[in-house]
Amino acid sequence: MAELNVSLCGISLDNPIIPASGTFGFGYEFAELYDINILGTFSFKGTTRDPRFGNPTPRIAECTAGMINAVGLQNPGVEQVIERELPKLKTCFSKKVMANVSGFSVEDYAYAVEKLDMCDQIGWFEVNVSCPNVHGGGMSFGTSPEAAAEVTRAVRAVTKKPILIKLSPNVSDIVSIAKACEDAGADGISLINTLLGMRIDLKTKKPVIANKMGGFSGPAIFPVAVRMVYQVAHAVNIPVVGMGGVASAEDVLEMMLAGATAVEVGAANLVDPYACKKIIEELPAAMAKYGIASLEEIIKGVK
Amino acid sequence: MAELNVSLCGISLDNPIIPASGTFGFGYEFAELYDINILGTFSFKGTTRDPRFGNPTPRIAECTAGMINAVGLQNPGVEQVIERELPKLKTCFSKKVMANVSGFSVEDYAYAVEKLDMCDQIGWFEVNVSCPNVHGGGMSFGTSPEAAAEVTRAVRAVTKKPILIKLSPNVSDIVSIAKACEDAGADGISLINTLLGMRIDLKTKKPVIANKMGGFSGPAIFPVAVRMVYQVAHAVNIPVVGMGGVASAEDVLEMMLAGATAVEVGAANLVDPYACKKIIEELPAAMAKYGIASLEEIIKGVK
Amino acid sequence: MQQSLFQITENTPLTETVWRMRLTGNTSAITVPGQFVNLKIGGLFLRRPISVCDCVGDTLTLVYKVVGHGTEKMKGMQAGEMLDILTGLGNGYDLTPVREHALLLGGGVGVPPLYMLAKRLIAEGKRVSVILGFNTKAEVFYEEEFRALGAACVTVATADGSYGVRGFVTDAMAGIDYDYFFTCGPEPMLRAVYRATATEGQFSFEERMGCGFGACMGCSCKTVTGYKRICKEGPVLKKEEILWQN
Amino acid sequence: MQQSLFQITENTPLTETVWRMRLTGNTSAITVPGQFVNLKIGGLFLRRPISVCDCVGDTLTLVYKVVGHGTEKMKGMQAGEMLDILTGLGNGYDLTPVREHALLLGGGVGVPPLYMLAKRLIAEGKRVSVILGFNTKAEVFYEEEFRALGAACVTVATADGSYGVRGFVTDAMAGIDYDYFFTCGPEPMLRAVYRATATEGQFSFEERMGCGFGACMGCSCKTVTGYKRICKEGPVLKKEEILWQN
Repeated sequence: MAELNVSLCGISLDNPIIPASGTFGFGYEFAELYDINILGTFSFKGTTRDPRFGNPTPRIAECTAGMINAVGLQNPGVEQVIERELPKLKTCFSKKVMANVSGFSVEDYAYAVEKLDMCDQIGWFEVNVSCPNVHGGGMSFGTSPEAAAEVTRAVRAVTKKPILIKLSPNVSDIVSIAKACEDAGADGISLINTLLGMRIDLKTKKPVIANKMGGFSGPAIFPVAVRMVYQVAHAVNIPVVGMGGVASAEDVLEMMLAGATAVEVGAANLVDPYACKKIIEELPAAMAKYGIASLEEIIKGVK
Repeated sequence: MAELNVSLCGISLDNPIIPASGTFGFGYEFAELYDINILGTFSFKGTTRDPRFGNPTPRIAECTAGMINAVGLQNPGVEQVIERELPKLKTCFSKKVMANVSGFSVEDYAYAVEKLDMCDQIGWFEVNVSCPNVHGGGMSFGTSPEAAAEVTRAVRAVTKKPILIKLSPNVSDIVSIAKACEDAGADGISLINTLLGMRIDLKTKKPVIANKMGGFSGPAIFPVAVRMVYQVAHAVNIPVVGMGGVASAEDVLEMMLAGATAVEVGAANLVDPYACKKIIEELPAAMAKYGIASLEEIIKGVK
Repeated sequence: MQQSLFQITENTPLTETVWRMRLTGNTSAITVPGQFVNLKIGGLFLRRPISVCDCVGDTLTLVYKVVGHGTEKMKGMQAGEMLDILTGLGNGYDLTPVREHALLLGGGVGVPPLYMLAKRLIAEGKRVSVILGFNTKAEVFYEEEFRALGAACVTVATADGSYGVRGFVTDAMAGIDYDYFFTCGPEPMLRAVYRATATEGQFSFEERMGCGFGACMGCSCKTVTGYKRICKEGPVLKKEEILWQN
Repeated sequence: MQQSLFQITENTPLTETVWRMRLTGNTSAITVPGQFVNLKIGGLFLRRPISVCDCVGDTLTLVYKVVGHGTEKMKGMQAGEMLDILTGLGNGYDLTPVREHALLLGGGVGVPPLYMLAKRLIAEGKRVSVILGFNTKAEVFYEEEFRALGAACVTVATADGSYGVRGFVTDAMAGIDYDYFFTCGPEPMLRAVYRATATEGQFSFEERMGCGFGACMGCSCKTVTGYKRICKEGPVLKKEEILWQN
C-alpha cells in the first residue's frame, strides 16, 4: 500500500499535492468539479492588503510547453477574502488551507498576514516575495537576501502559524536568499515562482501582453525548478515546497527526490481542471513503477 | 525581394543566422551536409587556453521542449584550434567566423583571444563569461558586473576585432551586467547562454547527468531569451545577438523585433543538422507573411 | 463545465479563412446560446476557446476563423480525430428580456454564436432580425442558414459594399423595430453597436484567455458591477454593465 | 549521414520488452554493420539512437528494447506511420581484420547490430560463431535468425540458467578457436569480454547522446588515441584503444 502522506511544517498532509496560488482561486469553484478534500491542501489566490484588479489585458500569452501571465495579483483584498471567500471555502473544504500573501511594502505583508492569522482555516502562510518593492526602487523583494529577510521578519512577528517564503527564480543566487529567509524565521521555502518572460506578436509587432513581460510557467520551466529545489533543499534545514512545471505523478516524484516535501501544481490546472485529481490518482502506480513505498522516504533522496 | 542582410559590429552578414557555439563544431563537418557559406557566420566551439575533455559522461539529458548539456567546454585548446581546426575550416568557409572563447581566469581569456587575434579568418570574438571563476570562489564571471567588466577589459586590451560578451541568464539583473560590459569596451552583447537546470532519473534516483546540473536550452527557454534580449537591447547602445530556443524563421523575427541584430541557433542544430539552412530558406516567406521587407528595419521594432 | 472527448465528423471551409467543424460527444453541459468550448490541441499548451455555433443532440457545431497557430492546426484536422474539449463554458446569452422582437448583430467571427441564439429565440416564438457584417463579399457566411431558421429579416452589410448594404452592421439598422438586441463581434463593432442602439441588449466579448473556466483571472475586465471574468461571468455582458476602457 | 522519411511497415514484439520495427526508405547512407540511426519521435526533443539490426535494399530493420519514454512511444507506432530518421551514423564495425573465424558476443539489446555483421562476414566467406547473452529464457530473441544466416555455431547463455549455458557470454567461450571478435552489450559485459578475450577485437559502446552526428560533444569518451565521440568516431572502438574509466 503506497504511503502518500507527508508532514509539512508539523501539519500532516494526506498527500503532497497542492494546487498553486493563482490557479485554483479560493477553491470552491473547483469543488463543483470534484471533492477538493482529496488534495493535500491548496494555496489560495495571492491576497493583498487592498483589492486589486491587476494589470491591463491581454495578460496571457501562449509559449512552447508553457504560458506567460501578467495577471498582476487580481484579488478582492484581505477583508473580502476573510468575509466572503473563506466562508465559501469552509462549506466544501475541511482541511487547513495555505494562505498566499503578497505586498508592495513590508507593512503590506504584515498587515495582510496579521488579519488572516485569526482565521482558523489557515494552516500555513505562503509569502510571495516576487512583488516589486515600491519603497525599494521597484526591485522585487525576492531578488535580495536582505529584503526577503525583512519581509520574513515582519510576518514572523505577527503570526505563529508556519510561514513559507515563496521565492523568485529570477536571481543569481537562490541559495543565499533561501538561507536569509531561514535565518529570519521562515518555517519553509516554496519555489519556484514564475520565470520572467516575454512574447511578441509578429502580426502587431507588439508584445503579446499589455504589460510587455510576465511570469512564464508550465512544463518548460521544470528543469530550472528541479535544479533550484535541489540547491535550496540541500542548503537549508527547513522544508521546501517544490513547484514549477509539474504536470504528472512522475514530475512529483522527481521534485521530491530533488528535495521537495510537498509539490505545488500550477499551470497544469489551467489546461486540465482535473490535473491535481489525476496526479493524486496516478501517484500509487507511479510509485510502484519506481519501487517507492513511501513518499516521505524519497524526500531529498538525491544527494 | 526580401532584404536579409544585416551589419554586425561593422561586418556585413548576408543574413542574421548564426549557428551557436557548441552546436556546430568548427564548421567543416557541417560542410559535408551543405554549403555553410549560406550562413551569416557561425560561432565556433568554445575554445580555452588549454585542451579540455570537459565533464564526465553522461552529460546530456532530455527535457520537455529542450535538453540539458554539461559538456564542459570540451575543445582541443587554442593552439590546436589555430593549427588544425581553422585551416580545415578555411577549405570550406570563406566568410569571417565568430571565435567563441572561454576561460577560468581573466588571464585565460586574454591569452586565448591574443593568440586567436592573429587569425584573419576571425571576424568577431564572442566571449563566454558563464564559466566559473576559479580565483573568484567559483562563481561565474557572468553573475557580477565587475567580473564581467574585468574580462571585457582584459580581452579589449589584446584585440581590435569586435568583441561580443556572451551573458548568462542566471542572474538577477541582466541589464546591469550588459551595461558594465558596454562600459568596459564591448562592441556587442550576445545572450542568452543556457539556463542552469537539472533532471533526475526516477529509475536510478540519481541526477541524469554525471555533473548533476547543466545548461538547459531549446524552445522551452525562448520566452526568457526574448525578454532578456528586449531588456538589454533597450538599455545599451551596442548591438545584441539574440539566442535561446530559436527554432524557426518566425522565432528569428521575434528575436529581432525584441532587439537582436543577429540571431544564433543552438539546440535546434542538434535535432536537425539542416536547421539553419531551413531557417534561412524560410525567412523570405515568413517576412512576406508579416509584411517585413528588410530585416535591418525590424531590429528593436518593439518599443 | 464538462471535460470529454469529441469525435470530429466534418471539417470544411465556408470561406477562405472561416471553417466549420462538427463533432459528436457529450454536449450535456451546453445549455444556452453564447457559451463557448475550450479545445486541447496537440502541440499547444493552452486550450483554444471557440464559441458554440450550434448544438443539437450530441452534435456540436463550431465555426472558426483561421487566425493563428491553434486555428491553423484545427483546419488540418480530419473527420474521425478525437479532441479533448471542455464544454459549457461562459454564461451565455439571457433570452428572457426579449419581449417580441430581437435584433441580432454579428460581425465576422462574431456571427456563429448568434446562430444558436436565433434558433432558440424563434423556437420561443420571438421575432428575430439579423444583421451580419463582413469586410467583403468573399467573407460572407451563414446568411442562408439564418434565413432557413425563419428569421424575419436577414441583412448583410459589407464594409466595401461588395454585397448587401455598404457599411457596418450599424448602417443596416434603420427601420427595425426591435425591443432588445444581442451582439457579438470585434470590439470596434461592439462600441458602434453600443452607441447606435436605443434599447437594452447584451454584448459578447473576446479576451485572450488562460484557462477558460475562471481559475487564472487572465481575462478579467472592469464592469459597472465590479470585476468580471470574461470566461466565467462573461463572455456576455449586459449593456448597462459595460465600462469601456479607452 | 542522410536525413529522410521512412515509412513503418512492421512493428511487432519479439519478447515482452524487445520489439522489431521494419521501415522502408532511403537506406543509402547505411554502409557497414554496427552503425546506428537517430529517430525523431513526436513530443520528444532529442532524437533517439537505435542500432541497425539489418538493412536490405530499402528495408531497414531495428530491434529495440522498451526502456524509456522514447522507446515507449516507438512501441505504440503503427505500420504506415512516417518517421524522420538520420541514417548512416557512427563508424560501424571494420570487418577487415578477420582472418578466418570471427566470434560475435552480444548481450541483450547489444545483439541486434551483430546480426547484420554476421550476415556480412558470412557473405565474405568467414566462419562466424555467435554467443548471445540474456538474463533469462523469456528474454531470448534472434537465436533462430542467427542460425538461419549459417553461423557455424550459435550459443545462448542465460544468467539464471533457464536456457542454454548458465552464466554470461564469457562463460560460453570455451573451445571456440576464433581469430578476431566483435562485441556489443552493456558495459559490465564489455568489460568481462575485454578480460576474457585473447585476440584483438572491436567493442560497440553506448552513451547518452545529444545529436548523434558529432556536433554537441555530449557522448565523448577518452581513448588511448585521444578523445572520441561515441556517435562519430564510435560507437565501435578497437580493443587496443579502450581506456576504461573506473
